[in-house]
Amino acid sequence: MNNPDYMEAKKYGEDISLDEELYRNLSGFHIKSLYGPEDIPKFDYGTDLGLPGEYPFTRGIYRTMYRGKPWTIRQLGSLGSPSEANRRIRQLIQMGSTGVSICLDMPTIMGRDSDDPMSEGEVGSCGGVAIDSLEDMRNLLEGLPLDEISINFVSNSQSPVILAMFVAVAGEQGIPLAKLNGTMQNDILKEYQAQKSYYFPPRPSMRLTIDTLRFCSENMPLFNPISISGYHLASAGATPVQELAFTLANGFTYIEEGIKAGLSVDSFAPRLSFFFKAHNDFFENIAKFRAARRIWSRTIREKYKAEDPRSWRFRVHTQTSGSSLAAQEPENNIMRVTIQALSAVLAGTQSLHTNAFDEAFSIPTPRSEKLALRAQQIIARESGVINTVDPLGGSYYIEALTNEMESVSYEYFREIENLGGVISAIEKGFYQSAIADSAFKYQEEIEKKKRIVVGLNEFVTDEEMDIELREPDPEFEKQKVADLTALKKNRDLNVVKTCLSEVRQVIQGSDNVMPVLIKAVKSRVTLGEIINVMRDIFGEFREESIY
Amino acid sequence: MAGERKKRILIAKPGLDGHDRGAKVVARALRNAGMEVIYAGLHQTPLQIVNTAVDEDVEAIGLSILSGAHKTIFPKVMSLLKQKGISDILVFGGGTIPKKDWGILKSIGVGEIFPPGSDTREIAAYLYKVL
Amino acid sequence: MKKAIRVVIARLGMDAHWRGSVVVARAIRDAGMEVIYLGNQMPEAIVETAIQEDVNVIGLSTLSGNHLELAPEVVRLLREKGIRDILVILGGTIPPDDIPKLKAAGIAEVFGTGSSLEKIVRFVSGSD
Amino acid sequence: MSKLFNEDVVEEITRKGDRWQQSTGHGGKANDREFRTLSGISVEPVYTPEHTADMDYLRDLGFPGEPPFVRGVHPTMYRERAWTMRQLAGYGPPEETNKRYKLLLSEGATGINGIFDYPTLRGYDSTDPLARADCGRGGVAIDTLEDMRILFDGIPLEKVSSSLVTCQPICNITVQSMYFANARNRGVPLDKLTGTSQNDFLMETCMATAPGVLPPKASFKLSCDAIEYCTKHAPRWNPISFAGYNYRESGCTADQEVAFVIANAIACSEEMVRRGLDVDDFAPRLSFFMNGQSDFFEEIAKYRAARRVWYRVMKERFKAKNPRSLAFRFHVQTAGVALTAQQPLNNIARSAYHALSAALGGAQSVHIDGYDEALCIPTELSSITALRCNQILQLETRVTNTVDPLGGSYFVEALTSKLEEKILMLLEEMDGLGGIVKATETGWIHGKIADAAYEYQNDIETGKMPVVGVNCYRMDDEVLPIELFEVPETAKVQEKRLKRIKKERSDSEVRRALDAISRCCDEDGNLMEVIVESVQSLVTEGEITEVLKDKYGVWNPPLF
Repeated sequence: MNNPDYMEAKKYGEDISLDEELYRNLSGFHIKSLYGPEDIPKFDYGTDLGLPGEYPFTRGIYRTMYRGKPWTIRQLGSLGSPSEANRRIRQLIQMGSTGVSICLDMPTIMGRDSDDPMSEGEVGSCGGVAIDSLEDMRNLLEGLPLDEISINFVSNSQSPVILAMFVAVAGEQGIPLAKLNGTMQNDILKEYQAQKSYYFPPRPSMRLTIDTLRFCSENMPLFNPISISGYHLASAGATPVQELAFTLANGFTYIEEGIKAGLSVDSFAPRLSFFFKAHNDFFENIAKFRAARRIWSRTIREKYKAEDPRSWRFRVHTQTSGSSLAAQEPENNIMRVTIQALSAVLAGTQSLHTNAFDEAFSIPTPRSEKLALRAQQIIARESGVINTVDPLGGSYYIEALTNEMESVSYEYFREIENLGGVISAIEKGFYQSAIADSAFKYQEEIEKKKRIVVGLNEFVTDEEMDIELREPDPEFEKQKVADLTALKKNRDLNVVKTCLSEVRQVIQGSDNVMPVLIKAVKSRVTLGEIINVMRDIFGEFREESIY
Repeated sequence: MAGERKKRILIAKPGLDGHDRGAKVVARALRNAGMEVIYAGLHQTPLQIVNTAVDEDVEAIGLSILSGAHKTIFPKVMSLLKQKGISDILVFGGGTIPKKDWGILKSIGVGEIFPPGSDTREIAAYLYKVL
Repeated sequence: MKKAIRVVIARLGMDAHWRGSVVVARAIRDAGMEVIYLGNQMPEAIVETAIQEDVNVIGLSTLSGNHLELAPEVVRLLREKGIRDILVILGGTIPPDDIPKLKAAGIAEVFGTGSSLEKIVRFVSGSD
Repeated sequence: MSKLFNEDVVEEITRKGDRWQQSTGHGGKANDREFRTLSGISVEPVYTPEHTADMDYLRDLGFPGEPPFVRGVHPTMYRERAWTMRQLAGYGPPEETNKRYKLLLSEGATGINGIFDYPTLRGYDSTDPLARADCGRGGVAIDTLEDMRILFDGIPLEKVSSSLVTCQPICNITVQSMYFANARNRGVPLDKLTGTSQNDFLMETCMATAPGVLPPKASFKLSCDAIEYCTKHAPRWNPISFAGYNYRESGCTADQEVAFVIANAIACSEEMVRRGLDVDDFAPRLSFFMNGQSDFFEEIAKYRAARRVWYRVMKERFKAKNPRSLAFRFHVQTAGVALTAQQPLNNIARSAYHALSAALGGAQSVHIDGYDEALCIPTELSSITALRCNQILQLETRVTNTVDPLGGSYFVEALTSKLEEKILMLLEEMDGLGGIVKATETGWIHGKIADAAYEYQNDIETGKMPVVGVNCYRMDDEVLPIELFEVPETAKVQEKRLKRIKKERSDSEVRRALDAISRCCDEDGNLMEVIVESVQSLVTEGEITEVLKDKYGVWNPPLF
């Protein structure tokens, strides 16, 4: 079939390159004006797409997808103090949220107690919950049906301790470990690559991750011990195809490390889940998910020899792009979020978080959070897009884009392999420079108007909208520090000492760290105390600055 | 301008969070605009930042803060500079800093604040103008 | 045998949207009541028809925004003629703030966008 | 032959699909509801090449800008020119609306979409006793040529494309004539004017129906007069926009929407041919106004199917040769009826994806509803937000990068063919009834639409059709924080102006103008030819209407 080349695009003004850039997607792929059968020349339905719920899962990981069960609506439910967060979570559940994500405050993320000098001014920051001790976890989860509602802890470097606390509270509530639902983000690799909330060097961190993986695969079959996150890579500047390739490469690394540690691939692969960002580029975003499913299933099956079909499934949580929201004319963000959410749904996500429209400049209000939730409900209930699986399957554009996403990913895999794998690539600064390059290029494109953000660099209005922050409340910080001081006074110091020396011992050895951590948190040892012991032994990681 | 020493700027990311995208983009943009940029990286304490500024003999310090701790960190940096008797280093900021706080920061001597969405060319132009 | 409830349905003034009024008229008819469908009319004509046809209920519909002017007028004209046993109800695009004003003017009930037929029928048939 | 898959492949996929289907079941484990589109088409759990096996690429899809135009009416579509962003604007007296036009144009709107108040649409003057409560509501009030002058004051008529939402021929014949007369007075030749007038006889007889409207035949004649006039004098003006939007708002289904606009266009084309015009002279200027309803994929398939059907109709029935005659061009407005008064900001999310479906369906222009539409006339904030939605779609989502991005999707292609089949069936049925004018006279169309509207409402009430905030996820303690729009004083302004005009104009000129119209009716001439001249005498719209109703009589639509 002859394909007319319609690339005779109109030239605007003096900046001719502008026009070509317009026809690239966020990953920089050149987009043709028309896609037809000739753009998927070697297309083989059975091999490339197959049927939903079947290998290679391109069309979706479940047979009937949303016809059988809608995606999980998972909104963020954290706020300052653990008991406030608890109230917020209950509200979200009442409004129809079926899962909740919990963020931590900066000190907790950095493994510091609220009374640590480094924590000053940041307790309860960024809308996160401050978790020092088991007491806090107990308040956070009080009365929540942990075996029904799916809780996602946005927790990384400190995950072994948070997991230990979660396990301990579930035990207090009488819920068997085997019934515990939920997810621990626990993705340390992307911390070094993008999010930068690491403390130990990559290799010891990986060992802790594998400990949690092993513990969960042995005791908590319904729990997702790692949510391999591309979202943060994308937020730091990675393009969609980098997000795809780097995230999958991280996933393969966890698989390899797990296998190296003696776990059978089918014992933990089914519980690995992923976390993607829904970008502004509608179709590129959809292609990213489809490519991810195909690459994951093929690699896990063929390279890592997994036999359980559940290991082949790429399960993913999605969040709309916070960084695409504008502080100018914030109502416009409802629209952005809706389109991004729709693309995630057409892409077959398993759960979805929609951002609040006022998030770019203020603390989301209950009303704006409700609206964000409603956008999902409208897509689910009104738009009819859930009626059939992978509605875009077969579209020449989508299939060609999916193929290109896949092949560019393989180029990245090769590049990472040549650097000696993901951890070596981190140590060599590969991700830092790749992501910094993309971030800088994006900024340049915005400034040269090669990329448009309505209200920011086009159709700019004078509307003044001040940023409002979830500012840490100094009173809350004082209270939290006082509570912690009281807790530290009222516990058996000898028991604490014993626990900490047990932690030290197990860290120096090679046994799984989880049992001693569970014991320690039950004895009111704090998160900061445990992490400090680990810091002592593992040392701290400092990255070389590349920009 | 030939022969004139390049402007030396320290870019730092104080506080605990790791959102260094903005700081890095600005660092690169300033470098491309012909300045000497020292990027101090993540998780710097005010004392570390001020020491680096002195050691590296910079003319300006740019602090990127997204955690909401700006009202703690800027005053600390300013008072440390004062303690060391340094008055000729310009301090400017970026990140999520509400406009309502700008007045407070400027009153303690902070030069300019660049909110999200700022054009990096504006930042460079500002520095060339002020320094 | 009890006489069927008679209802006149009219669109107030010049409002062009008939979907709501026709759907409601059908639902009322399907519920066993008698419906006289008037189309667009001004208050005088609506009241006149209502009296001639000996109806129990006047159902008004408008989406154009003329409700504050015309709906109370229907009630006023009825009262002027000494009629108090004809119920006047109103449906359409009605800003919430206007509802108390309309009720104060004698409109028995206001059914805004999104009201269910079942609710309207129940109200009209008097079983509410 | 350009079959997409060879038979062996399809056979194998079908076999696998059957096995998959058996092991999967119906696909509604969690609930046993049926999976149907908004218009009631049954949807399969998965679509594969099996469902498009009969498709022939060149015959059924082709290339954009080429027959059968399914992939789009232009070769490069939005890469070359993005769809026009039209935002409806109109309220109060003309001086107020003039301000809103200027605001929207300065904010980046690329065309004007003027709406008129209820009295104007009905052909009444603002001072008519029937008009007193509706003057300035729902649109701008226009009584005489002077109002038209004020409405477009300071707006470059030769540059801005104007869409006059005149709805019904009774209004259009006068208002469009005023627009043209005003252009001439400003020295803009008619052949420089670009724009559209709505002018759809079904609007008068089936949609915006009131007792005592013009009978279908007369209304249809007025509509055809404007088409003929524009073909001869204003070749860049689209003299009719078949108002599928309003059919759909009134309740009909997606396939009915398309079938009714096309049947209407067939009737107009037959009449034009009868009047001696060449199909390729008028058909390129027939345009369509469609509704962006809430079933995302059905809407996309609807637009694609409409292009395929229109191509075949123009090719086969009218032997059109000009590609522009064969290409179905359309404007979309997002569905007002799908918006809710409850939790109004939710409507931004709704309109957002309604508009996206229009873009993916290849619309030529798109209007996005204000989120407060179910509560009041859009405020400034809601109109700007709606415009921004359009801009974000064009500039940020990058769905404009390639033409017909969904082309080839098994689901979209299968749904397109299914809709085509249903549309053709309806067209055949209407042919059997003697065409759309007859089908209107007998009330057949009214019945179809009312049935569908009733079913739609019942589906909402039984919960079969979920509407967030209405029959699910309701909030009991909802406060409506949005600021509502207040219509500015209109009746007094218009009354004052009209009084002055009536005092100042020449009674004998008015008499002569009205006589000319009356004579033209008697002689069955083209009324627009006469009215474009008549309005110069400052004769009012109401006065013209009176003559027309006197000559053609009135009709009560069989609505209920």
